[in-house]
Formats: sequence, structure tokens, C-alpha cells
Amino acid sequence: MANVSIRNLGIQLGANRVISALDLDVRAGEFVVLLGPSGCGKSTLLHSIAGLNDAAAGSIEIGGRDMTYADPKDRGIALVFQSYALYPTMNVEKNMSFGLRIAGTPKDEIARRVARAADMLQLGPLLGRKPGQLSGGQRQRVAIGRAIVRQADVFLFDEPLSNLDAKLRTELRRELKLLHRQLGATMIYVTHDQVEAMTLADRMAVMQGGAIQQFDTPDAIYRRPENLFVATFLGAPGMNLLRGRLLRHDGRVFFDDGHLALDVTGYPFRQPPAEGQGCILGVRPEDVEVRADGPCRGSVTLVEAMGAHRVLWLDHHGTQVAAIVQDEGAPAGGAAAFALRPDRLSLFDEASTQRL
Amino acid sequence: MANVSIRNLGIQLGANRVISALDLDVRAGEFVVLLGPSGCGKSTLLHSIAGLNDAAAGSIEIGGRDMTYADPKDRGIALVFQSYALYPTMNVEKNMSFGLRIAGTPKDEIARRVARAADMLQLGPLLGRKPGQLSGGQRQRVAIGRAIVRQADVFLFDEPLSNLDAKLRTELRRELKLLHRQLGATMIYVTHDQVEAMTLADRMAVMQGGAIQQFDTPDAIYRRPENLFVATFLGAPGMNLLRGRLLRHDGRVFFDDGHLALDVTGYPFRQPPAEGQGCILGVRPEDVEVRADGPCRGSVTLVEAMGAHRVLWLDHHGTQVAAIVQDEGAPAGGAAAFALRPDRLSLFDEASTQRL
Amino acid sequence: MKRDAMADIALPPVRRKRGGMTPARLGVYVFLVTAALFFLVPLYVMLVTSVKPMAEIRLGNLFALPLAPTLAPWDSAWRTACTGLECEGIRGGFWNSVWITLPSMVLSIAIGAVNGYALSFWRPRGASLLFALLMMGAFVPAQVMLYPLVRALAAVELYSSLPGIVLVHVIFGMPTMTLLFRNYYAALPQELFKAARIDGGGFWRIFFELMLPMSTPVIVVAAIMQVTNIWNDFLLGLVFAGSDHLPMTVQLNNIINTTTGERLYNVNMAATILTSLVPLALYFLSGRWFVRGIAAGAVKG
Amino acid sequence: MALTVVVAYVGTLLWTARVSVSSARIFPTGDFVGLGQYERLFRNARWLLSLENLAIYGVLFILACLVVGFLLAAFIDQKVMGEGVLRTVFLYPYAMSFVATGLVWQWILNPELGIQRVMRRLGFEDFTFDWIVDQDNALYTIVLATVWQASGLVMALLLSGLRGIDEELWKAARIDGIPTWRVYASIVLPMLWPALSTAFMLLAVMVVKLFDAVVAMTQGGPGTATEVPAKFIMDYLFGRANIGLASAASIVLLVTVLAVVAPLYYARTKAVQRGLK
Amino acid sequence: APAAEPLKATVSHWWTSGGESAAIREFADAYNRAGGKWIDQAVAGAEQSRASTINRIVGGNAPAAAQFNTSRQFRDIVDQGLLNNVDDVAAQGNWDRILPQTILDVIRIDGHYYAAPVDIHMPAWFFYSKKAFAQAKIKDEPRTWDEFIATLDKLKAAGLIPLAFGGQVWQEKIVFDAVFALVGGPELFLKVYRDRDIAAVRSPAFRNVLVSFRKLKAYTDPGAPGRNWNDATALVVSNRAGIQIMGDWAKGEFSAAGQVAGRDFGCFPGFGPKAPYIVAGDAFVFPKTAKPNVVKAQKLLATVLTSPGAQAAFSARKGSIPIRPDVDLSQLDMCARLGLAIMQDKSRQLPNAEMLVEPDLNGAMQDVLTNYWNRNQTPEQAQQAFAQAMKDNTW
Ligand SMILES: Nc1ncnc2c1ncn2[C@@H]1O[C@H](COP(=O)(O)OP(=O)(O)OP(=O)(O)O)[C@@H](O)[C@H]1O
Ligand SMILES: Nc1ncnc2c1ncn2[C@@H]1O[C@H](COP(=O)(O)OP(=O)(O)OP(=O)(O)O)[C@@H](O)[C@H]1O
Ligand SMILES: [Mg+2]
Ligand SMILES: [Mg+2]
Repeated sequence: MANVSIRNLGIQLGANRVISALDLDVRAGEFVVLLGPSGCGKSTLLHSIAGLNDAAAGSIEIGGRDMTYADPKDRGIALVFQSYALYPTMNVEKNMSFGLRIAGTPKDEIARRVARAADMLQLGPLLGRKPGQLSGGQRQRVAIGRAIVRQADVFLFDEPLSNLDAKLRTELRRELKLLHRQLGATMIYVTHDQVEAMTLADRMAVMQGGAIQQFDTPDAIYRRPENLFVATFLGAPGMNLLRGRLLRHDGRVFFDDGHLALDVTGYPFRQPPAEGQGCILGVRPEDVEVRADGPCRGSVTLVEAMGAHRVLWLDHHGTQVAAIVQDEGAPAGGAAAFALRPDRLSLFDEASTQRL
Repeated sequence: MANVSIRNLGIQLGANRVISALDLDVRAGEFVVLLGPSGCGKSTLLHSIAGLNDAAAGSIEIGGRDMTYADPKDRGIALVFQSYALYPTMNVEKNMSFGLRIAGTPKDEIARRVARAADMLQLGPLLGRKPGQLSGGQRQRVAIGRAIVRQADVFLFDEPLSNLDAKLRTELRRELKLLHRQLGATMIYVTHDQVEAMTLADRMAVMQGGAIQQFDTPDAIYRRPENLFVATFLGAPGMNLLRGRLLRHDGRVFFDDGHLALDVTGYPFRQPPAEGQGCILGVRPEDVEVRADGPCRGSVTLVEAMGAHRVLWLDHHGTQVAAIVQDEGAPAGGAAAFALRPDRLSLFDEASTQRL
Repeated sequence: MKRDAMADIALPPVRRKRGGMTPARLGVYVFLVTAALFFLVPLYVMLVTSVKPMAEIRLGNLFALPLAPTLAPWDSAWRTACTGLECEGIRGGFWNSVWITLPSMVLSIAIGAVNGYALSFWRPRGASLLFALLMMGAFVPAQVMLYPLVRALAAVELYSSLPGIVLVHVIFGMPTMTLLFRNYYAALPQELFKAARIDGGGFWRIFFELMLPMSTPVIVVAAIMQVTNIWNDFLLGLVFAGSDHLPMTVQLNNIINTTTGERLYNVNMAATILTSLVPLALYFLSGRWFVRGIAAGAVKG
Repeated sequence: MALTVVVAYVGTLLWTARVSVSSARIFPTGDFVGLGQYERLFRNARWLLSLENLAIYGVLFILACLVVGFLLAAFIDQKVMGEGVLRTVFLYPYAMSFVATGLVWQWILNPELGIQRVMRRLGFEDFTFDWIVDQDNALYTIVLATVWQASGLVMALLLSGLRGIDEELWKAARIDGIPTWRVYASIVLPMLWPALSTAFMLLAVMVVKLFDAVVAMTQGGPGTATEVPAKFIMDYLFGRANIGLASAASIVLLVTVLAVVAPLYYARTKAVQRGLK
Repeated sequence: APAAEPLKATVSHWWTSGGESAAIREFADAYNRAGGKWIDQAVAGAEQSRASTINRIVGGNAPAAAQFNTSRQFRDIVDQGLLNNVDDVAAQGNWDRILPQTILDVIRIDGHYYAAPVDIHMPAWFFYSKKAFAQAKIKDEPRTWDEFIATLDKLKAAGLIPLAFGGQVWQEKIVFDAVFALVGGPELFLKVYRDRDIAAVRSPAFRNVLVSFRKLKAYTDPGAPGRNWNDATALVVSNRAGIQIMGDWAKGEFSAAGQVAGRDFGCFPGFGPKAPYIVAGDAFVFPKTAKPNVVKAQKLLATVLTSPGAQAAFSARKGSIPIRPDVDLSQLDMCARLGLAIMQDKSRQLPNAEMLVEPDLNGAMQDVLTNYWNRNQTPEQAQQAFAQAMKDNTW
């Protein structure tokens, strides 16, 4: 159990400054999920915490000790590589146990741990195979296995479940959570799966362009995104955005996009809004209620069946608005009326794209 | 535009019979999604269609011609490898244009197509980089790009979006669908993402252990799974299963698990059920309605927030039943009453696990 | 692990200066330098011998620095030493050697690469049998094959010609070159080859555009081997090259290998070092081609 | 390729086999003397000794070259300064004709000229290093000098293999806390299997063809202590003008080598088929 | 009279050292003066040079003339009918009369002359350092085997290396042949080498030769094995060793070091006035060709090479002695003149082993000897091995 504290970190890869001036404080025993678009520097950040990249600037503290220049093996970390990096000449069992054997763990203890991991990852029948004889998902599970057999203080997972089927993924997600509780270890976890992120994370960090945009609980990030990027990045389909301006009228504040004037007086503005301020309104699809008495109207352009629910795409004066509906009774075409749940709105400054 | 017709295919890898007696008929221009647990043989099937594995038995027909032993380049296919298999010495642009250059496509046409693909995949600024200097998701996009610049009759995608963030994935999913429409090409697509599967597929094939379990439209597979495996494999959380027996009473048929007697007379039995037949009842979480007047009661053991909705786990006499609820008004603890939507049930024979 | 209890105590940073001299690094250098010194002892002896007059050499003080250093042996070796009627040192055959080595090397590497590539990736029927035979051939002393080869080349009128000697070098280089490339390609991810076939690549296209660029390290090794072998070859050159194309090693051999004539060790050493300068230059320049991570980023997993 | 193999290799092999059952001297003759040359060969003490020497030499030389070459490659791979110079230093012996370097080794090892004399002059009166003139140890001096010559090539070969190993693996090993030497031993070495097998084959060829070094250093002596098959063959091929016997010796040598190498080769092919890659 | 077109002759030989080059130049000049054009093809190393010649004969690109030792080395080529004879030159030059019998026996095969001999080497001279002798207080050259051993003992007592020796097979053979001829006598020598008389090999006399030969080992230094002959000579030149038994080519090393025979070093071909003089040498053979110009060149070559003028000039440079007595001796050194004088006495001429036995048998006997010299073999074992080698190498 160790905290991870990163200050002003800068990482240079080749000619690219991949990470710059990054701060991150992970509490001991916390489960933090890293989210961000492809190429934003998530893997680089994990590698830096693990000590595989030289820091160009800043410091990394693990368990209260400055580890900026420590050797990976002294950092008490375990890492699941995005590219697996399995030892190609060793079979699955050896791949998982190698680190333990080197560390001098007793034989039966190794056997026990490997057996447990293999069981959890459903790798039992494959223990004797070499990586070259495994499917993509099987390799990925070996990579996870190699990390979790170790008793690290900090576990770093780089998209560990991306190539697994939904069922297995759900199972493993639960197992990892369990493991987290049992070991009490700190975990930093990169994923693109928002369900995974939401269910696993104590806190979530959303990255973009080598910097952290928001670091907060999943709920807070989902409901109160700090800026437009975070707002649009999370959720599938993403948050609906309407461009307009804020108008004051009778001591009340209205959002006006030309077709719709929404009373947003109840919105918890951080600073009193300026009259006529350019502003973007965001609302999640599940907060768009399709009901006959809705104040807005749109024509249905597409209906996506998602199994458990459907997504209705409505054309609202040229802007596509997505709405999630539950029952099939929803209109399959033509026009529909809808409303936006007023307590679930987010407003962003048009210029800075920061939350108002 | 070409159909793919596979008859009695058998594939041997090393000592393992990975695929045996597999039949699959993909219509020309169809978008077929392959789903299945990790290691079930999806990649192997794609590789076989592409001509990279020698068939141990059976035949493969593409575009009406027997291609079982044809050279990969004569099959008119494009393939996105699960492992990317990028050319390490070529930069992104060269990687994508390699196939076109070989085909002797005119220079400006190549440039046009690569630019389009790069644009769609947001690889524009990375065209000059070598694969070793890319992030995982960027590599994956290059792998996609390499396939889509070509004008193949059949496109094979092996988990092409698994390492991309949700937003990009949604965008690309749409782009691929669009491409499918524009080219009219046949596409066979492996994914573990059920949203992807549902939204993209004309038809879906669910595989297990090297054999196809069900091949039908997404909706049919979701609503009327052929067997217990398909039923449990799809959906997150999975279908709720209740073990019981079928009892006849007064000319009506009831499902009875000892606590609950459900009238299933309206169920479209394929064969008249036998009295006392062991049977498993399946119902999807979204078809479990939590309402005060529900006939069943369970205590809430866990509530998972999923952003757009919540999952309630109810203990029903020792069986965990998941229910999806929309609003937060749902009970956070204690007991809840619920009902199963009778028109959305699936019944499986206990012994054969086949749908009744 | 009572970490919490210790949390208040400020722990010292775990520091390891990067780029600095750790004991491990020092060990690396100590090993390498020691090994290098050991390797250099014979060269040292050769060098000092080459600048001593014969009278000093006869004294037998092998490691002693020369008392009266002279460059005359070098001059003699390079341009004035007599071997038979010709008195132009070893330089006479220099260009012959170049013209023999260049095409022989390029061809044998090219053929070895193509063979290795075909054997590793295309695996034509019967190829492994051919390869086994080829490897067997590598164990037959070249000298035993001289007679039949001479007859064969004479039959096709290539005996005593530049193409003839090049052909002979290519033939003798084929087993090792093929082996070298075959095993190198065996270590590359097969998926790459598959991807290229999907892209429609034919035999040559894949070879030239994909495999060859990935082969730089092994090409360097092949070049090191072939340049050295061919450049230093003397017997084949003597027998097959014909009097117009005799390589420099024939002169070298004439200088250093006399049986009953007097031996000028200083000239011998100078001539040997001079002759080896071309391969040595290649060794030195080859560094930049020993690239790291040639297949980086190619495949996942 | 197929053509060359058939014509150049199979052809000459058959030719050699044919000559080995004739009484040919300088030129091949058409007569047939049965296995006479072979009988004579196996009565020849020097030939038998040569085979024995070859076995001892081969094992020592190949092992030493692989070990030294691997160590050099592994150490040079540590991103050291002056890599180019070091590489050249380790390779240079390979570039030089053994006619001259063998002589230098002969001098260095000679008790009256070389190391022994220097050490004694430095005051170590009892220092003895006279292997090269010692019946029982002379063969080891050949090993020493040829390892000096060939290990650079092994180094280059292994270096080219080392450089192909994905950096990610190194990272994984560092995370697992595996000491560098252990990574080389347990992960890198098995991955270098193809390069090692190439090196092994090349070295085996060198062993079988060992000739220059012996001629330059000991001329097979003292006595016949360092006689090797290639020298036997060469002697009878040229100086002793008896190609019949030389051919018989070549065939025997080849069969011997096959008996040793073929099982290894077979094992390897099997391993490859089992997906070892 | 010089022809309009000079007669081109490619000549292949292995004379490549400085002194040898100067010698061969004499031949070339003589040939060119006689209207030819000498094209030189020197390949160092007798075996390599011969191998190249044979391969070029096989490949149809033979030189006009090629050097061989005056020995049985070219016998097989003659038997294959691949050499031109030079019968008319021999007849014209009266070879039968002027050439030593030992040489005639080798070059005349079935009544035809297949080689032009060019020099006589004596492979078993005793060279000694005058300074070393003085240091060991030795006044005279030894005149008997026992005196020779006594001399060696004195040298040893003086702290010198008594016998400068190179432990290479061929050098061992040279020393053995010297001992054989001197201790065993020419008769036994011929019985063994010429007649392949197994009984002679098993005789006590031959055993005595072996024992005497082995006795010399005690007078060599520990550094001897593998040593080149010239390194051994250098020991004598620098007065660290007393005596070397080596061919007359060793004189080249002495003169290269500025030493003069009779002043700095001495030479004697054996013990006493009746000691046999072992004859070896070089000869040129003429590969078969139908080209009339080449045949003409071959004949011209044979004539020129054996002519007195060329012989004198060549021998002076080479250190050997001429094949004929009727040449100008003024340029020859003391040892050569001594040799030439001895050659006048036909009874002292003794063909060397290579003239008498096939190369492979000769080699096999070398193997036996080196084993005997270097291992703790008994003379009986060596006798047995000798006999076996003779049986095995006779078809
Ligand atoms: N070279 C091989 N030798 C033996 N078995 C193999 C080999 N390659 C793959 N397999 C096995 O074949 C089965 C099918 O592999 P395949 O890669 O097709 O699975 P997949 O369905 O694509 O799985 P994933 O979703 O994990 O990628 C797996 O169980 C795997 O272990
Ligand atoms: N060796 C390199 N040289 C230069 N730039 C690099 C190198 N490796 C990665 N990059 C760049 O650094 C950025 C961050 O890469 P990183 O792998 O950390 O992304 P990521 O967030 O993990 O993305 P993904 O989700 O796609 O895996 C990317 O834009 C990538 O192109
Ligand atoms: Mg990444
Ligand atoms: Mg797969």
C-alpha cells in the first residue's frame, strides 16, 4: 500500500514532448482509472511511474519516497503492458512465475499464486503453451497474470481487458476489484471502456494531450465535467451540445440558442454569468426525455437498437440530439417532442470551454 | 462485392483442432459480426478466409469461386490483424499505401485514398512516423487504414477498435458502416463490444469452441438465443437465469422454481413441453421491472451506477437477479418487488441447454 | 508491513544517478577493456615487429618496442617487395581483389538472402531437403571440390575469368549465407509476411520492400563474413581467377609464405596488416547498421 | 539455387565418393579398388588421431567461441561508449590471414620467446606456459588462437540478433525485477536460438575445415599432437598427391559430421515445428 | 637468332623471397636474351604452386613450364600423358653425360626426358656459428658421429643451444635423413628408400639410426617444436645456438644478416671426407600443348635453363649448386664450391628420399618419424611403423 505522487512531470520521447507539467496525487490503496483519447500519453504516464521512461522534468514519489530515478524493481510496482510483452520462449506458467522465482519466493508459494491467477484468468488448460500458440485474448490474460501474481504496492494496468469478451471482462473486472480490496494495493488503470471506468474507479483522471483535465470521482466527472473536452469525451453517445448565449431577463438567466429559451437560473454558476455571454449547453442523452409534452421538437433521423435500450437521434434545427429511450414504444420515425432535464445541465464558456 | 461461403471447414494449428466442421454463408455485401469468447477461434476463422491457414478439411468459396487453396492475394480480401502486423521499417503513410503500390494504383489515387483514410482515422499528423513511435491505439488505426485504403471485395476486421477510446470508436464505427454502404463490400468483423456488434451487424454469428452456435440478426440473437451459451454470452449484465420445471395445470403451462409460478402458456414452444420437464428460464435485466406491485421480492445486494442507468442486484431466494433501472429513485437498499416481462422470456431445456 | 507507522519518518529518496558510473557499469567497462587488451596483444606484436629491422627481430625480443623503428617494411610490403619477377609489393592485386570481392559479395549475399527468405517464408516443396544438402556441402573441404569445379568451369569456358571466380565464390558462399538469412528470418514475426501477402505482395515485392529493409543487421554480418572470406581467399583466386585477375592475397601469400627463401617478418606483418585494412574499415563502419529494435512496433503480443 | 546445389554440391560429392574407391593419385582414375582406401585410412594412426583431435578441439572451440562471443555481444550491447572501436577490436582477428597471425601466436606461446620468457624476466622464475611445445597441451593453444580469431564473428552475429529483440521485453524484465544477467540467460539467450544455431553451424564448419591455424602454429606438431582431418586431407590432396585417400578421408569426415550434426538439426526442426519459433 | 615474335612462355614457380626472386630473374633475363618473353607466375609455397599448376593443366590453361622438385612428384602427370618431353634438348645438351645420375634417374622416364633440372640443393648441410664454437672452445669441425656428439656436449656445457632445431615434420625428416645417410650409410639408405626393403627396416643397423637420431633431441631447446627453420637459423646467426642441420637455402638467412661463409659461420655436408652428399633440387616440366609456338618456347626454355651461363648466375643467387660442373664458379660461395667439388665424386652422391619414393609414402614416413621423435616410442615401435607405412603406401 503506497501512495503515488507526481509533481510537474515532463516526459520526452524522441522529439516529442509527450507529457508536460503533469501533477497527480493517488492516495494509498486508491483505485484510479486513467481515461483519455488514443495517443494522449496514458501508457507513457504508466511507464514513467514504473520507471521505464526517464523523466525530463519533475518528480515521482511512491510510498512517500522520491523514486524519480529509482530502478523499476525498487519501486514496488507491477505493470500490465498494453502490448503484453510476454517472454516468447517461456510457457504461460513460466511467464507468470519468472519474476517470483527470481525474487526467491518459495516453490509452493509460487505454485499457489500461479494456480490462483490461472484459475481467475481461466488459463488453467493453457499453462504449458508458449505465447505464440495463444489467441490475442489469451495472451492478454497471461500479461495480467504476470502482474497479479506479484505482491506489489502499486499495480499499473494498461488496457488490460481490451481484447476480452464482454462476459469474461465483466468477471475479471469484478475479480480485479476484489483483488484490490484484498491486497489493499494502489491501482492505476487505463481503460477505454467507460463501464469499466465507472465501476472500478474510486477516482478517475481524464487526460488529453499529456495533461490531466479533470481528476475526480466518476460520478462527478460524468455529471459535472470540468470542461467541454471532458464533457464530450465521456458517455456513449456523447453529451448533446447546444450552442447559444446567456441572457438575463427579469433577474432570471436564460440559455437561448435561437429556437429554445431555457431557464437556467437554478444552475450553480461559479461566477455570475455575463449578459450575452457565448455559452455551450450540454445535456446527456439519458437526460433528454422524449415525451409528447416536451417543449422542443425534432425529427427522428436514426434509431439505434442497443439491446437493453435504444438511441433516438433527433434533428433539432440542424443539431443532432441523441436521446435514450427504454421501451420500443418510442417513435420509429417522424417527429418527436422532447424535454431537457433542467437539473442535469452543464454550461461551458464558449471561449475557454471551461465549465461555468 | 462477393459472398463468402464456408463448408465443413476444419483448421488445425499445431496439435490443436481449432475449428471443426464449420459452415458459414455470408451474403454478398452483408456485414457480419463474429462474436465469441476469447480463444474460440475467431481470428483463426478470419485467417482461414484470408488464406493464411491451410484448411485441413472443407472448402471456402469467395464470390462464387472455390478459393480453398487460392493465394491470399487472389482472394480479393483485406484484413485488419488483431496484432496489427505493421511493417516496422515503413512509416505510417508507406504502411497504408503498400498494398496500393503493389497493385499499381496511380500515384495521385494512392495519395487521395491514403489522405482520406488518414483523415478518417485522425492519423494526419502521424503519417511520417514509424510504428515503433506510435501509441497502441495509433498503431491499431494504422492497421485499419492499411485495410480500408484497398478496394477489396471482402473486408475482414479482427477486433479493429479494441484499443481506441469510446469517442473515437463511436466515430469510426459510424465511418466503417458508411464505408460498407459506399463500397457495398462484404465485411466480416470480430468484436467483443456488444454495442459495436449490435449497431454494425446485419447478421451476427456467435462462436464457441471452434463452432458457430447461432447465426442470425442481432435482435433475434439478443431476444431469442438458440441455447444457453448464447443467452448468457450476450448482454451486460448477462441474462438472469432461474432453474425450475415446467408444470401443466388446467391446460396452461407454468414455470415453477419453487418460489414463483409463472404462466408461460403464451411462450412459442417449438415442441409441446413435457410435464415436469427440467427447464431454465432466462430474462434480460432490462426485462425485469422493478415496481411495487411486482409478484416477486428480493433484497437489494448491490447497486452499480453505469452513468446512463443503474443495475440493481436482487437476491431472489439465493439467485442473483439483475435489473436495470433508469432513474435514481430506485431503492438503494432493503427489499424491492419486481416482475418479469412475460413476452420477453426464454426457456431452455435443462439437459440439452437448447431453446425450447 | 506497517507502512503507516513509518509514514511520518521522512524516507530518503531512492536515487540512482542516470548516465553516471555505477559499479555495474564500471564492471562492464572493465570487462570490455580487459577483453580488448587481450585481443590486441597479437596486433601489438605484429605492429612492433613490422617496424623493426630484421636484425632486431632476430634477437627475439617479441614485446620490446623497436630500438630503431623503420617504416621501410611497410613501404616494401606495399610497393617494392619482390615476389618472383614482379617487385611491386601487394598493391598490384589491389584492384583485382576489389573487382573480385565486390560482385562476389553482393551476389552471394543477395542469393543467400533470397534463399533464406524463400526457405523461411515460402517453404517450397523439397526445399528443406535441398537446404540439408547445401548444409552438407558446407562441410566438404573446398579443396576437394577444386578438381571437378575446374573441369566444370572449363567446360562452360568460365575457367580463368572474372565471372568464373565470382561464380566460384558465390557457390562456396551459398551454404553459410543461406543459413545466416534463413535463421534470421525465422526470428521475425511471421505475421508481417502474412500481412504483406494480404496486401497482394508477390515473392519479390515482399522481399525487396519488407524483408530487405528489416535485414540490415544480418546483411552487415553477411557482408563482414563475405568480404573477409573473399578478400582473404587465396587458393580459389589462384586457381580460378586466371593470371589477369589474381587477387592481392596471392601477392601477400608470396611475400609471407615462402618456404625456403629468407623470411622478412617485418614485411610480412606489414603486408598482412595492409591487406586486412579493407575488411577492418568495413568492420568499423558497420556500426550504424547494427540498429536496435528493427521490428519494434510491428506486432502486439 | 536448386541447380547449384545439385550440380556443385551433390555432383562433387558423388564425384568425391567415386574417387575414394579408386587408386587415383594426382588425377582421378577410372579403376575400382573397392574400400581399399578406407581400410588404409583406418589403419592410419594419424588419421585416427586427427579425428580424435577434431572431437576434442571441436567441443572446446565451439563452446568457447559461443561463450566468449555471447559475453562480448552482451557487454557491447550495454550502450557503451566507443562501441565501434570495441567491435572492431574484437573482430579484427577475423580479418587477418592466419598465416601471419598464427605465426605471431606461435611466437607468443613459445616458451623461449613469448609469455613465459616475459614472465620469467619479470622475476617469476617458475612461471611455465609451454603448452605449444607440449604433446598433451598443444591442441589447447590452437583452441586459444582460433577462439581469438572467431569469437568476434560470433559476437557480430549475436549482436545482430540481440538488436532485434523488442525493447518492450527488456522493460517487462525490468519490471519483474530480473537482474540483467538473468535476462540474458533466461530470456534473451533462448530468443537468440536462431542466431546461436547459425553460429553453431558456422563454427562447426570452421572446426571441420580447421587447417590454416594448425599449419601456421604447429604444423600438426609437436609430433602429430595437433593433426586434424582437414590437414590430413590437404596433405594427401596436394603434397602427398593421393586424391584417392584424400577423397576417402573427406567422405569419412562428412559422414562423421553428419552423425553429429544431423541429430541436432533434426531436434531443432522438431522444436520449430512445435512452435518454438 | 631472335625470332620476329618473341616466344612467350608463362613460367610457374614458387621462388618468391627476395633472394629467390633475384635468382629467377637471372633465368628470365637469359630467356629473354635468347629471344623469348618470360611471363612470370610466382606462387609461394611449393604445394600451392604445384596445385595451381595441376589445376591449370586440368582446366586447359596450363603454363608453358612449371616448377617441380626433382623428385617423383610429377610422375603421375607423366603417366597421364600430360607433359611434353624435351628429348631433343636433352640430346643436344648431352644431358646423359653432364647431369648427375641421381637427377637423370628422376627426369628420364621410359627413355624420355620430361623435365629440365635447374639446380641441386643439398638439404642436410651442417651450419655452425664460429663465435659459438669459439665460445665453447671447439677447434675443429667434427669428423665422426661421436665427435659430433662431443661437439654438441661442449656447446651445451657452454650454455648454448647445441642444435638449432625447428620441430616441424619436414625439418625432422631432413635431420633424420642426414643421420640416416651418415650413421646408416648410403647402402642402407638406398635399401630402405629405393628398394623398400622391409628386412632392412627391421635390421639392427636401422635401429641404430633411429637411436642416434633420437639422441639429438637432448640437444634441442624446449622452444623447438613448431619453430620455422629460419627462426632456428636466426639462433645460429645470433650465436645463441651452435649448429643447424638445414638445406643450403639457409645461407640466404646468413647473408641477409651480413654474415659470410667461412668468416662468421661454417658449413660442412657431413662427417669426414667420404660423407655422402644428398642431392635434391628443382626442375621445370613442360605441360602438353599442341601449339607450335609454345612447344618452341618450351624447348628454348629447357635449353636456356640448363645452359652454363644461366646456371652460374642462378646458382650464385640461389645458394644452390649448378646441375653441371662446367660453369663459372667465381660467384659461388665457399659452401657451394665445396658442394660442387664433392659432386665430382659420383660415389658420394646420394639421391634424397623424395627422388626415390612417392610423395604419399614419403609423407607417411614423415608421420612415423615425427611420432618417434616426439613421443616416448621405442625404436622397435618406430621400425614396425615404418614397415607398416611402406606396406600401406604401395599399391
Ligand atoms: N499456433 C497455435 N498452435 C496451437 N494452438 C493455437 C495456435 N494459435 C492459436 N491457438 C489456439 O487456437 C484457439 C483459437 O485461437 P484464435 O486466435 O482463433 O482465438 P480468438 O477467437 O481470435 O480469440 P481472441 O478473442 O482471444 O483473439 C485458441 O484456443 C488458441 O489457444
Ligand atoms: N518512441 C516514440 N517516439 C516519439 N513519440 C512517441 C513514441 N512513442 C509514443 N509516442 C507518442 O507519444 C504519445 C503518447 O503515447 P502513449 O503510448 O502514451 O499514448 P496512449 O495514451 O497510451 O494511447 P493509446 O490509448 O493509443 O495506447 C503518442 O502521441 C505517440 O504518438
Ligand atoms: Mg497506450
Ligand atoms: Mg483473436
